[in-house]
Parts: sequence; C-alpha cells; structure tokens
Amino acid sequence: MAKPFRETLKTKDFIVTAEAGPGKGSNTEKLTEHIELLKDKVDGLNVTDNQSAVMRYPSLGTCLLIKEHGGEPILQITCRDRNRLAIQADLLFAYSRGINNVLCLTGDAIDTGDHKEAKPVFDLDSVQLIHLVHTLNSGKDMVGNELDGGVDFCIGASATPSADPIEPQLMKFQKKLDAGVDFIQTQAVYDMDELKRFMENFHKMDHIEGVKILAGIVPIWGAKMASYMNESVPGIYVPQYLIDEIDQAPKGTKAAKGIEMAGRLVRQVKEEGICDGVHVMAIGREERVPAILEAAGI
Amino acid sequence: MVIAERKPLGEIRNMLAGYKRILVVGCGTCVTICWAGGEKEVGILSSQLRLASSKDGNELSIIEAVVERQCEKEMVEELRDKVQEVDAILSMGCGVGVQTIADIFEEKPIFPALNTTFIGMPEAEGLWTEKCGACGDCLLYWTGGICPVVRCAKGLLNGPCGGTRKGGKCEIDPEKDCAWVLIYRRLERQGRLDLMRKYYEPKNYRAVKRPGKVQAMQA
Amino acid sequence: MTGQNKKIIAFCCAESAYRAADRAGRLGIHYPDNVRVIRVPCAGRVSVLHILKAFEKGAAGVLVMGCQEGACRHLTGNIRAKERAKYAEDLLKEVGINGQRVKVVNFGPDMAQKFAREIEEMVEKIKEE
Amino acid sequence: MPVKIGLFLCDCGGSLRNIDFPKIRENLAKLEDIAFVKISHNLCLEEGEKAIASRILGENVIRVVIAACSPELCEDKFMRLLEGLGLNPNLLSIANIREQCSWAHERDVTKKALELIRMAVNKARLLQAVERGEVPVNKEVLVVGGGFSGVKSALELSQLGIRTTIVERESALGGKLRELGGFYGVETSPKEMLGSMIKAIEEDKNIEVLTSAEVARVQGGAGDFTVRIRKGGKESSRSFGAIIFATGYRTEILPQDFEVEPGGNIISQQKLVQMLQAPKKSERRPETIGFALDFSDENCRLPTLSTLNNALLVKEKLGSEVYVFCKNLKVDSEGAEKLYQEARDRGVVFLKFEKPPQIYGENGQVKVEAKDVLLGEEVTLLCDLLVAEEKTLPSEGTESLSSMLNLEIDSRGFYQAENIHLYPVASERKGIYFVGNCRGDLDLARASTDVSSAVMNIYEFLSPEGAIVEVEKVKADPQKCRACLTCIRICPHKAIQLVRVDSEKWVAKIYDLACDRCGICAAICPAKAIKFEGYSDEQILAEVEAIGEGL
Repeated sequence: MAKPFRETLKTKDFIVTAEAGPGKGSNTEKLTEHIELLKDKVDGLNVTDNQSAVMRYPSLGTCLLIKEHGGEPILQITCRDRNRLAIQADLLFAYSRGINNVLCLTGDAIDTGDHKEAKPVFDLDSVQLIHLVHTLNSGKDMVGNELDGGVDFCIGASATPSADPIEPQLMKFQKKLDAGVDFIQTQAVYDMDELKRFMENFHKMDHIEGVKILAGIVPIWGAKMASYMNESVPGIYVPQYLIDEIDQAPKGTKAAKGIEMAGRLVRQVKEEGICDGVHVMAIGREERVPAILEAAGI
Repeated sequence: MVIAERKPLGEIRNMLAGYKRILVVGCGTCVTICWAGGEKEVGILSSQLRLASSKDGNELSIIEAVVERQCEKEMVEELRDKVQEVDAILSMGCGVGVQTIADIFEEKPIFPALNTTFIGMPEAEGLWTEKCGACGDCLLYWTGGICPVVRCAKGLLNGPCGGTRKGGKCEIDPEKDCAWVLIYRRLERQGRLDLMRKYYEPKNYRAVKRPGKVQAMQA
Repeated sequence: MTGQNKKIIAFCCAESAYRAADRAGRLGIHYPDNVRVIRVPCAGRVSVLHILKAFEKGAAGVLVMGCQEGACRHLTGNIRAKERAKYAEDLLKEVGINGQRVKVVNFGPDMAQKFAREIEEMVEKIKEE
Repeated sequence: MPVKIGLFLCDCGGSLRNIDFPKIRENLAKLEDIAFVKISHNLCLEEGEKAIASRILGENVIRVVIAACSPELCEDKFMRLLEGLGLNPNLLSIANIREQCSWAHERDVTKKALELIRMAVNKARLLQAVERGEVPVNKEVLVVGGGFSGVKSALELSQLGIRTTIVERESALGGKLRELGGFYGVETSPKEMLGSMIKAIEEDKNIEVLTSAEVARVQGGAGDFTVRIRKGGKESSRSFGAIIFATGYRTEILPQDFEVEPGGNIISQQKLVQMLQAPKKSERRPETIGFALDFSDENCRLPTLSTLNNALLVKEKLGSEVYVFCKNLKVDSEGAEKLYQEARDRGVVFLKFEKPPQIYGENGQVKVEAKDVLLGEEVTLLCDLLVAEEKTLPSEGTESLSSMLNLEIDSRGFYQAENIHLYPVASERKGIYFVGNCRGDLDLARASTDVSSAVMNIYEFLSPEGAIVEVEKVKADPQKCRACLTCIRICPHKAIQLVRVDSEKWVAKIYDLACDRCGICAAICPAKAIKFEGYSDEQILAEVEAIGEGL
C-alpha cells in the first residue's frame, strides 16, 4: 500500500506526482495499465475530472481503481460540472472509500470541450472550494449542519506561474494560501526564470508554512501539438525556442526528444531546488512518464 | 436595455407554415433602439415574407403594426381589431412582448420573430454588448463597476482563473478581455486593490426566486 | 411575380448618377428601356426597405447608384449605400433570390458610358435566371 | 375631395417622335384625380409658362406634374413659376421623359413614358407643402486664433457690421507675424503690419479680444453655436452664429534627416531671424550660411518663402556667402518668382540635388555633400551655419478641436475643406469655416483670399436671406422618435441634436440651417420617425408602386 500523500509531503524532499487521464467509455483496461505502471514510481497519482471539459470516465471512479491497485490517488474536482450539493456529497463518498487527497480546481470552460451546448455550473470557484473542504474537515457541511462522520482531506490547488499579466494571478494565489492548502501543483512551466520569479513571489507571501510547490511539467511531442496547446489548451504557454527544438528533432525521434526535454526540465527543478517536486502531466502519453523520470535521474 | 436579434427567415417561415393571414407586430422601445424589431424591421421582415411566399406560389396576407411598448397590456390591447382579421401573430418584440400578446390574445397562436439575447449597451454603431445578467444581488461596488458574473466566462467571484491568455485575454476567446484583468487594472488605478484581495463567499444564486417578482410599495 | 415583367429600378443620386443618365441621353448612348430611374438626393437616402419593396413590387433587379467613394458631398452616403446593399443581399438570399440582383455602383456625373453599361450588365444578369 | 392634379406633357417642339402623346393623354385623363392633361410643345419658353399659368389658375389644381426634360434643367424654373402662382413649389413632381426616355432608346417608348409619368403622379399625390421661413440666427462670429488670418477676418467682418470675438491661446495676438523676418517685396515688415492691425482692433468696438483663452466645448449647430471659453481657469459660455478657425501652423525640424544633432550650428529659420534682428556682439559673423530645403516634404510653400526672405535679409545685413540646397524650388506663391530673381542677383547660390545631401559636423562647421544635378558632380561645402529644413505641421490642438467638433482632418493633420476646389474655406458643417494655414501651407496672399471668401460666406449666411430655409423639410417626429441616437451619431453634417420636448422627453431635432438634405438619417432611422418631405419613404415607394401597374 502506498504511503498517504500527506506524510510524503512532510517527509520526502523531492515529491513526484503524475496524472492519469481516464478515457471516454467504461473500458478501464488501458487506465489500469497506466495505474499499474505508475503507482509505485510516483508519490501521488492525480486523476483529471472531465479534462478540458471533455466528457470522460469519472475522476472518483479512477481514484477507486487506484486504491484497489494500492496506489495513492489525488482526486481532482472542478466547479464546472457540479453544484455545491453534488461536490459535498462526492467528497463524503471519496473520503469514505479512503481517497483523502483532493486538488481543488475552477475547471476549464465548457466552450473548450466537446459538449459546447451544456449549461456551465460554476456554483463555486477554486478558492470557495478550498474553504468548503476545510468546512467539511471541521465536521460541518456548508450551511453549518453537523456531519455524522467527518472527513480529513489533504488539500491541493493549482497556480499559473507564466500568466500574463501575473499580478492578478498572484493575488488569486494568495487567496488560496489564505484559505489554507497543503500542496500546489502548478500549470505547465517551461521557462525556469519565470518559475524562479514565481517562487520568489511565493516566499514573500503569507500562510506558506508547510505548503509544498510541485512544478507542472507537460512534455511536448511535436511542434504542431505544442502550438495547438498554446492556442486552445487553457493556461499553457510553450515558448517558441522549445517548439523549434522539438521541430528540429528528425521524424521518428520526436518521442525520445520529448522525453529528454521533459527530463531536463525535471532535473533542473530538482538540482537547482527551485520547487519541492514536480507534477508530470503526460496528457494521453502516461506510458512515457517512467522514461521521463529516468531521464531526470529519479 | 433589452437587446435582441432577428431569427433567420427560414426558422420564422417554418413556424408560420399553414397560416394564411399574419399580423407582424413591432415594438417601439428597446428593440427599435437596437435595430431588431422597430417599424423599419417590421417592413423588412414583412417584405421578405411576401417575397418568399409569392416565390413559392402560396398566398400570404400580412398586416404590419407597431406597439409603442409590447410589455404594456393597455398598449397591446390596441391591436384587438387587427388580431381578429388574422390567423396568427408574429411578434417582433422581446420575449416579454411575445408573452404579453400571448396572454391577452390567448385564442391566437403567437410566434417570436426575435431571439432576446441580453441586457446591454451600444459598444459601437450597430454593435451591442452584454453588461448585466440581472442576477438580483449586484456586486459592482467591489469590482470597480465591471460585472464578473456576466463578463467573466465562468462568472467567478474570486478571479481570474488559471486559463487567462497572454495579454490578459479570456480563456475561451483570444479577442475578449478577461473581466478580472479589467477589474484588476481599474481597481489598481483607483488604488482600491484590497477589494480584490478580499475573499468572497459563494454567491447567493437565489437572491431572486425565479421567475422573479418585485412588489414595490404603493407610491 | 418577380422577373415576370423584368423591370430594373435604379435609385440614382441626383449629384452624380442621375446626371450621368441625362448625359447618356444627350449623347445618344442607348441602353435597354426596362430600367426605371428614381431620383434621390444621395445614395445614402436609399434604405434596405426600399430595395426589398422594389423586389416585392416586381422589380427583377435594383441598382443603387451613388458618387465615387471619397467624392460624396455627404461624406458617407455612398459607403452607407454599399453596406445596406450587402444587408439587402443577405436578406434576399434568405428569401431565395440571387443576391447579385442588388448592386451598388459608383459614378462621376459625366460617366454616361458607364451608366449604359451597368444597365446592360444587370439586364443580362436577370435574363440568366 | 380627391387631390386635384394638373398634368402637363411637353413634346419638346414635337421632337420626341418615339412617344405617342395623345395615347398617354387618353390613358391618364381617365384617372379621377387628374384635373386635365395638357400637351404643349415648349413648356420651357415664355409661351409654355403662360399656358401653365392660365390652366392652373383656371382650375383649382393643388398638385402639378410636368413630364418634360430633366429636372436638373427645368425644376428650379417651374418651382419659381408655381410660387408666382401662389402654389407651394414643393407640390411639383417632374417626369424625365426626354433625356432618360425618348433620347435614351430608339424604338417607341410610349409605354415607358407613361410609366414614368404614373410614377411622378403617384409621388405627386403624396407631396406636402413646405413653407420657407427665417431661422433666428445669432449674428456674432467667433474667430479661433489671433494670427494674421484671424485678425484680418475679424477686421473685415467688422467692416460689414458683424461683431466678432477673437479667442487666442497665447498671451498676445500676432501668431507667426511675431516670428517671421520679413515679407521681402512687401514694404511693411511683419512687426509694423501686426502693429497697425492691433491698433485697428483696439479702436474697433465690434471686436472683442480674449487672449490666453481656449475653446473648451462647442454645442449646437449653424446659426446657434453655444461655445464654452476657458480663460484664466474660469469657463464662460457664449453663443455665436458662425465660427472661423484661423489656428495657423507650426514648424518643426525633422532631426532624423541629419546625422548631426540640430542646435549648435544647425539652426531654425526663426533663430536666424532673431540673430539678424538682434545680433549679439559676442557672436562671430558667420562667413557662409547654408539653407536646406524640401528634403522630405514636397508641400513646402512656406519654407521656400522664408528661405528666400531670410537669404536676402542675410545678404543685406551680413553680406555673407549664402547657399541654398534644394530639390526643386517651388515659387508659386505671390511674388516668390521675383524674390528668387532678386536673391540670384544678390549672389545667393542655388544648388539643385536629386538625393538629400549628407550633412556632417566638422570642427565647429557644417559639411554638406550633395550631387549637384546641374554640374553633374559631387559638391562639398563648409558652412558656418546651416538653416535646417522645417516641416509645416498643423498647430497643436488641431487634433482635439477637430474631434470635439467632429470635423474631418486630412492625412497631414490639417483641417479638411469640404470640397478643395469649390468650397476651400467651408467645412462639411455649415457655419464653420477654415482660413489660412490651419488648412494647409498657404502664403500671405492665399491666406488673405481665404479670409475674404470666408467673410463673404459668413456675411451671406448671417444676412436675413441667408437664414431663409425650407422649414422642417427633414423632420423627426417627436411621437415616434425613441432618442436612440443613431441619426445623431451618423449625420455627416452634425445637424441633429437631442432636445427636450415640453421639458421631459428627449427627442432628436434636425436643425434646418445645418441640414444638407441628404436623407441618410431618414434611411437609417429604426423607428421610421424621420420624414424627408419630397423624398419620404411613402413617396419613394409610391414611385416604385407605379412600376407594377404598367398600362
């Protein structure tokens, strides 16, 4: 059985998490393969919740699968698809089945997904969700009723180090820290100077004791894919010099080059001690995560 | 001001299939100002309908009329004689106008010629943009007069989200400014950024029990 | 009803197109006689409703003839006419009438040849259908 | 009682052979509201007019349709004729059966002629009378800018008995007059001219001068402008009938044209004039002075003039060597040709070049290298001083003033005249005029002609007849108007304002004096509230209606 993530956060000096993206359908074969492959290599396995507003196998279901296989799941919850009743109910269920790490996200807009005519919920936003989890942790529901059987979640949130303009993002980040989080998994970072500036800002903020920052790593496998992400995946800004680098890699060696580049980023974060760990999001290429970690010397 | 937009002709003609005598009613207030359902647009739609039906060889007789304000019972009442002479009514008012006419002339089928889109203001000549969502609990006092409930794609109270694009643009549309970046810049200029640093509780989305009702005190 | 008696209505700006039409007559330049000229003070006076009503009353083609761009005495008359013709075209397409039947033409007061040619072109166009 | 229409057909002396007039008469006489159908041969002559007069007076006709030649030729004459008979001239509708019918087609066009006449008859049925009336007009004029053109305008207006107010941004009148060296060939120097002008202004009770004052806001339309003037921190509002802009120009050296930084021995024309008028003892007399001209800007009438003037001034005062580097000297200003000859006679050397000369600083002097077109070889000259080329630009504030008043400015930023050939001094808004250099670089003579034509325009505009207009020919119906501001925003002549009707409802009001009768507002009004009498929607659609009727 994997160690609870909250312990790992306290004890381990370089934390590695990865992301398992469920497919569109009830067949969980491939998903299980990914879980088996990654569960022992990472300290926590995030599960996306209808990523990019595309309808998929549920995040809660995948977490249960990870628990059954002895992994340490991190449940991602977005505010796009559920209102405050549904979110609280899901959290109670998750905790009762041993899932006690949650990443609170606002969620991608409906327009970026494949059900463009759906009614967006956004009853809460990420900061309000963090407050909600704390309320549940204190044994009460959102309107103050006592819970028969409480919960105790390890709470995570995200941040966008390369946002432009950066000041509004930093203010939002401060609100999340004020609300109280245990760990932060950032959006994809590529420019280490930007990340360093972000970390400098972080150290000047308050309520940061014990908060672990994991740098988000999204490997790129080709120039077209990278520019597509820039264009339509929210919160991702791949700098041109990296797009050119992957572009120059001869055909057929793109995968290896992608792994090498991602590995280089992870190693730099580790060796220069920029963050407390990394969160590798391989978006559909989970099988390459071990190779990336290897390339980074982990 | 209520903003509306005319439905495509094809959709309107499908609604009117089988009806021979139609009353096309414009409204002289909001939809005139936003060029959707005023007297001129009534003329244009009626002319289109006559042209289309004569082209298909079926006869169609149209009476054109304009009510000062379609959401007032007394003003809609003036249509009574014309309504007798027709099989169906095509209203070019906003959704409220359509329903006021429907309530008064219950025996006659009523069809909307417009799509009521939002409460907004003229941005440029012929261009209107949404500014208010009538949420019933106005919070413009702490956002520097920019409404995130309507102008932020996700209606966040503790914005911005992580998806803002380079240059402070919105996640869903590179042309659209992120409302929260606009709020940040305005509050910064006014030196009131602490308003944005504050945490805001989840919004009371039932401030107005829908469908809303307002009972004013007897003046 | 439309296209049956094949009339063309030409809204002519009194400052330019109308004078070009007169000049064509004076120079003996002949053109098809199924055009009916309606004199307007400026091409900007022609509204989309006039264009649609012209078709409704049986016109097979409508020409809105204004001054050269930049030479309009009222600065924006001819540009507005162009935008309105575009709107009228879309409205006609919705009805199933070929949008080409509406056309905005820019004139100088002495362009008699061009006036005749534009009428001939439109007569050709309405014959095709 | 149906409308009684008198219909006159003119067969232009029998020359319109491809029209069967009796057939048309027989067809139209049947219509019950046609009083009579008179065929004649020469309506345009004396005889024809008498025929019209007698028939109209004979029968109580209240609408007249004339089928004849183009309205461009006969409309005004027939309108005056009707007026003479006590009939409102707008109750006339003309069918063009000559140029656009008989002459335009070979074969028989009786059918087309009939249809054209039916169109005119349909329109005539709906015509309404439009009375002429005088619009109260404020007789005072505002002159913005106190330079030569501004002051001259005020003086000339005052001679015609018109009160003017000059608003001048600087603390004293004069503008460029205070900077220019001299108008060579004109005896009085700028200083004396300014002096005499100011004396005339002071003695003239018709002219009020407000210095260090600025126009803050302008509202209203032709004949009735309300102008807020800011002076000494206070704003006062005054009303005027017309406004003349005489805001002049400014000159600027274009640093990027020189490798060497201006200043030191590269100076402006103005600095040269100051040196000549008040030579400081300490300065060494410059041996050679060079002038650089039209490097980058073709429209350089003024720089050419000031170069020639100052070159002669240098010859007269210092007698030093003078070189003028130019591409092609523009001498089309008044007396410029003579000035050029005199300069040549006094020994000023003109060097013509294709490409702009290279200019370097060299131990305190300016080295100029250029390929002289006439000599066909590279020429290098050392000058103690180089008077740099200056670009003429509109004076500061032209941009903001024009946007405040919705006036057009041309690509170089000067005010855009309504029609550069026919009405060079008029803006596209009636009652607002531009004189002098605020509309492009003009020499003294051209500026004076500007002033007199603007003054004449204003005199006519403010005279009793000038304010006679067809009252409410284009009118926004207060009942139907929704004050949606569309017409106000798009009117090219800014002739429409929002006004309160019986002190509560806002509606659009069209100012007859400023309205140029184009009808763009009537076409765009979403409530069809604007009626353009003579070209109303109903009247235009009535003409369209006739097309369906055929024979």
